[in-house]
Amino acid sequence: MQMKEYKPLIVAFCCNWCSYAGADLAGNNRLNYPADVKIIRVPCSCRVNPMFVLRAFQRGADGVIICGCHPGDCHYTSGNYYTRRRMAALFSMLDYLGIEKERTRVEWVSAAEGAKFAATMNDFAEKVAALGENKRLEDLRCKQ
Amino acid sequence: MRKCSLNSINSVFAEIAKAATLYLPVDGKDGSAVYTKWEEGKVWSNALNTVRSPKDFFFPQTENLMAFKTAGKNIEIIDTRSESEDFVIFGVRACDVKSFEILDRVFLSEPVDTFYAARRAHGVIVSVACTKPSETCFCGTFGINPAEPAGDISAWKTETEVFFRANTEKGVALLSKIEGLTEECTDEAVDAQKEKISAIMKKLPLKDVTTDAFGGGKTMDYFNSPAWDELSQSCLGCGTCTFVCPTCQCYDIKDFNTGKGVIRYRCWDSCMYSEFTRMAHGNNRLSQKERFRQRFMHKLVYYPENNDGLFSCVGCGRCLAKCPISMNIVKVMKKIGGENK
Amino acid sequence: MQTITRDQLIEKAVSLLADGTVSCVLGWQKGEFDYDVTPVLFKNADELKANFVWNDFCGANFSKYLVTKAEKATGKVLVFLKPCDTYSFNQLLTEHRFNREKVYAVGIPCEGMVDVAKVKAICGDGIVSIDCGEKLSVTTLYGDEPTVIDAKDVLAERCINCKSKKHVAYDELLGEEGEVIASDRFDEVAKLEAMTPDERFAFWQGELSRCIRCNACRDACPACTCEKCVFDNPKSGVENKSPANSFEEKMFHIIRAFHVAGRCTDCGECSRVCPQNIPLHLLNRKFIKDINCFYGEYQAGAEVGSRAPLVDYTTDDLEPGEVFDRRDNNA
Amino acid sequence: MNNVETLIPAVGVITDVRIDTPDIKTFRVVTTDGKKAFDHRPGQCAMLSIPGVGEAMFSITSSPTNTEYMEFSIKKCGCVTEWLHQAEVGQQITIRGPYGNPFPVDDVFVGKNLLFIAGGVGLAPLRSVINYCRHYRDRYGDIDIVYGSRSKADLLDYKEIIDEWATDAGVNVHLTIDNAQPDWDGHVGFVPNYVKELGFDTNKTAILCGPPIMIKFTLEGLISLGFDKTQVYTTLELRMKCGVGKCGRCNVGAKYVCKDGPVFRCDELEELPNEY
Repeated sequence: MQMKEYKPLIVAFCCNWCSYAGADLAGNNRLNYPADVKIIRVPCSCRVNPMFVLRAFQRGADGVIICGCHPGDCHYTSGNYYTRRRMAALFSMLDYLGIEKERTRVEWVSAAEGAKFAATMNDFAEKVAALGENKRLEDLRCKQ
Repeated sequence: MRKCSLNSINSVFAEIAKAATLYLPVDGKDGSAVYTKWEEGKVWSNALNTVRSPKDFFFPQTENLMAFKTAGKNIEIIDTRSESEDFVIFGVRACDVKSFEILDRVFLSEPVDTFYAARRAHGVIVSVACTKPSETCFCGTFGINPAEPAGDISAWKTETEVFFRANTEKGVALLSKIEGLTEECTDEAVDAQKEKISAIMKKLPLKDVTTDAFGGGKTMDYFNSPAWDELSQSCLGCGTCTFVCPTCQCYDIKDFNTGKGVIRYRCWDSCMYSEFTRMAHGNNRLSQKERFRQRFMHKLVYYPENNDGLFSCVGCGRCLAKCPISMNIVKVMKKIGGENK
Repeated sequence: MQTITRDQLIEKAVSLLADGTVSCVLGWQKGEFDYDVTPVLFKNADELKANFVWNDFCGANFSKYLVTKAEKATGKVLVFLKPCDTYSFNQLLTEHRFNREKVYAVGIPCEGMVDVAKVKAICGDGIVSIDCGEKLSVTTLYGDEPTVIDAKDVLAERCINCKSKKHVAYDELLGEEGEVIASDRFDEVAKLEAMTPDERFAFWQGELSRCIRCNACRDACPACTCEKCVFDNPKSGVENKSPANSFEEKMFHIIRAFHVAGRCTDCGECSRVCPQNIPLHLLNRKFIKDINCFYGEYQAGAEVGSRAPLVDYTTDDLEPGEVFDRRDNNA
Repeated sequence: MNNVETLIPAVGVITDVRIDTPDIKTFRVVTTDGKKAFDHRPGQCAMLSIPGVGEAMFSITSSPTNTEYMEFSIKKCGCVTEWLHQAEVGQQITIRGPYGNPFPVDDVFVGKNLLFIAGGVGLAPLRSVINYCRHYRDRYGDIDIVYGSRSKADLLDYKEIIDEWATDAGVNVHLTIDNAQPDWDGHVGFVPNYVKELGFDTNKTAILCGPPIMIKFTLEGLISLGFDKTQVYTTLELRMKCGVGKCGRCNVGAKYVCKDGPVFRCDELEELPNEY
């Protein structure tokens, strides 16, 4: 049997106002980014609870990226500032538990940055692919 | 009675492990003993007992019952059980051996719990007598003799030797497997040890704890006692006592959606938890006092009422050592029982 | 060896009860042995004289009890607070979890509490009595002579790394006012950070796999005062009673620590109550260390009303991607 | 026990969904090959579940004399019931049982005058008994049925009550609703008061089911009419997981409601701590 090429599953939480529109723009401009990036639209990047990140890993994600408006541009004034602190603390904790730090990322993508969105996803997917499957935060029950 | 030298016990373990998986208490990283699968290099712990009770072997904290595949409106039930394999639990103390009898009466009474029964049928218990009971031990209260543990094989450990006596057919079969590594001997050394232990038993601080005031039919005598308020006032409502207890057997059945199907599993539950009895229309035990009372009334009154006076506590002392606020069954028995002599 | 005596505390409590300042006293009740103490509400002087205890084993932090006990009490509740307890006290006040008017706080000095497991490691099992004098004199069933040990040798981990002898909240202080101490409490965290990810993973896998999900860490934590915990709520989607696998273990402990991040005063109750001796404080301290490092020194509970770092921000905070560099440079 | 494995259910199919009241639906359930899942006695219960949602205990509403299918009248109030209320005909669910002790219809009740008193969805477990007694009509004396609900629309099985029960010889139906409404010319008021107003003779065996508060006051009413507690039966409901007296949740005193109940005689309940 031929081994299937390993393609990491990426979950991208995108804020409704900037990054989701950015992803849209990337699509409209026919920019390529991996099909294994699954976008979940959230009202604001700050909606992303640490539990969401862990649950994404549980359900089989190999990498989780959170995209929001650039600091200062939040539709709700300050949501992404909270995201920034929260995710800094969470990512540092995941790293502390020995989970590869390359599997998590926060990126600010505006509605006009379709190219940045595509480039970010390509880069992130590549880094995650280099790590291989997520073994350290997996739930075997979900992998059968 | 057969014996082997303590130095050669590892070859006995190796022999047993050839035919069945062998578990025994091994010191963990934090210094407390844990039942661990034996393999070359694992050393039998000198600790009196493990933090977790051996009930896990028959009634694991989590166990899958079945799986479901759903497609549209259809459901398919998949039996996920695999054939259990034979295993030996070595070094079970007298109190914990007794706890199996208490669990048996729940799980093996009609209708039989087949998950438990299968494990029970495949497990062989090698008990070992205690030589240095802890201050928290009160197995004597429940008529358990730590020097004369039950189980398929009883063992006694001295400074230099280990003695074995088979009690059941399973025990005889296991003992015959290690026949070449052991030799026939008299009861002398074991009798001497028993005597020593019975002298220690008389010195234990909790030797006077008594069950006299408890037993079946006493529900209404104690249920409304004002002492429950006082005893339960600082209970945190955690599940430590229930989870370290060798006789607590309440469980929950839950579904886990894996995204590809549903696994139905059973896991330990605690009557100390606030949502244990919560249902759609309300909760019949609203305060921690009621939950706290349930746990002790069950052990001291309800269970004996349904099981010929057998108490659902073996005096292992785990809850005494582990309760975050040091509230435990001994204090309850002294307070509630003492007021109602 | 505590500098303040049981008699002094009883005297204080009795006089406050007598003049009507307080209606009841939250204190430690003696147990079956010399080391097992239970927090209870004493109603009168007789109960206090009979059962109140103050020794090297009174570790339990009373602050959380105020959430439930202060509300129900008819008058004021007298609570004895060790320095570390006062931080939890303030933090709960900041979060409006109990009514300050209903509490009379008496600060008491603490020389550190003893971990009975460490005593047993030295003296052996079967402790019949422990005399908490100048030194600890431990009698066991198996030794002929009592073993004498220095309390300093058997202090609980959290007391070895005591962060403050200063009371940050009280109505009245018994004994001398202490100082905030420069402790080495982050050393262990730093040691872990210096390991490779593989080593760290192996370490935590080993620790967390022992978890039995008894929830004692959560239920004893003075920062965990939610009416309904997310892990108890079937509708949260993450309710789970058992550590079904290694993911569930990690999930519970990461989220538990995260929910108190920035609010945890590092009182150490989680590690004290863990029946499996999991060093849970190392998770909480990691968050504290990170917060100190990323957003400036912050001690939860040092003052009432301060804004916890994770519900605050500045416009030039560091980016999540930069945290690893920052840590590595500071290490 | 029909299942050898107590915790492993069989697959059942919902073949009919009847909307009874705004929040109660009655589901007809058979096995995948169209048969009744198992035999039961009046008052017994079954565990129904939807994988991924949960499992819950329901009383079997249809009479044991119905050998083709089982019916469950279910009120929408929790996770499982909410899901069931969205289910359509053809939906498969899982079913196991029967659990608990039935009403003593074949011994104690024989030859007695029966008085059924129900409130709201409390009629669900009694419907099984009522229809059983109607089926073997000559075994029992007079049958009185007192049933009340919030409004006319909330009366469960209204059509069956009016068309079938009320027309039987020797069966008297007394209906009541909590508040007056335009198209209702029957009695208005709460069940406990209605029972007292009707003033039943004590030569009856009473069977009670309804919300706890209704049971409490109706029982008081019956006693004031001269009934003895040994003449009154009721059925309890607590949270259950296993159904076979092992999981520990429905434990009240030394009894397990799933195994020793759910049917209790009121004097037996007196001996239990008040925790149900």
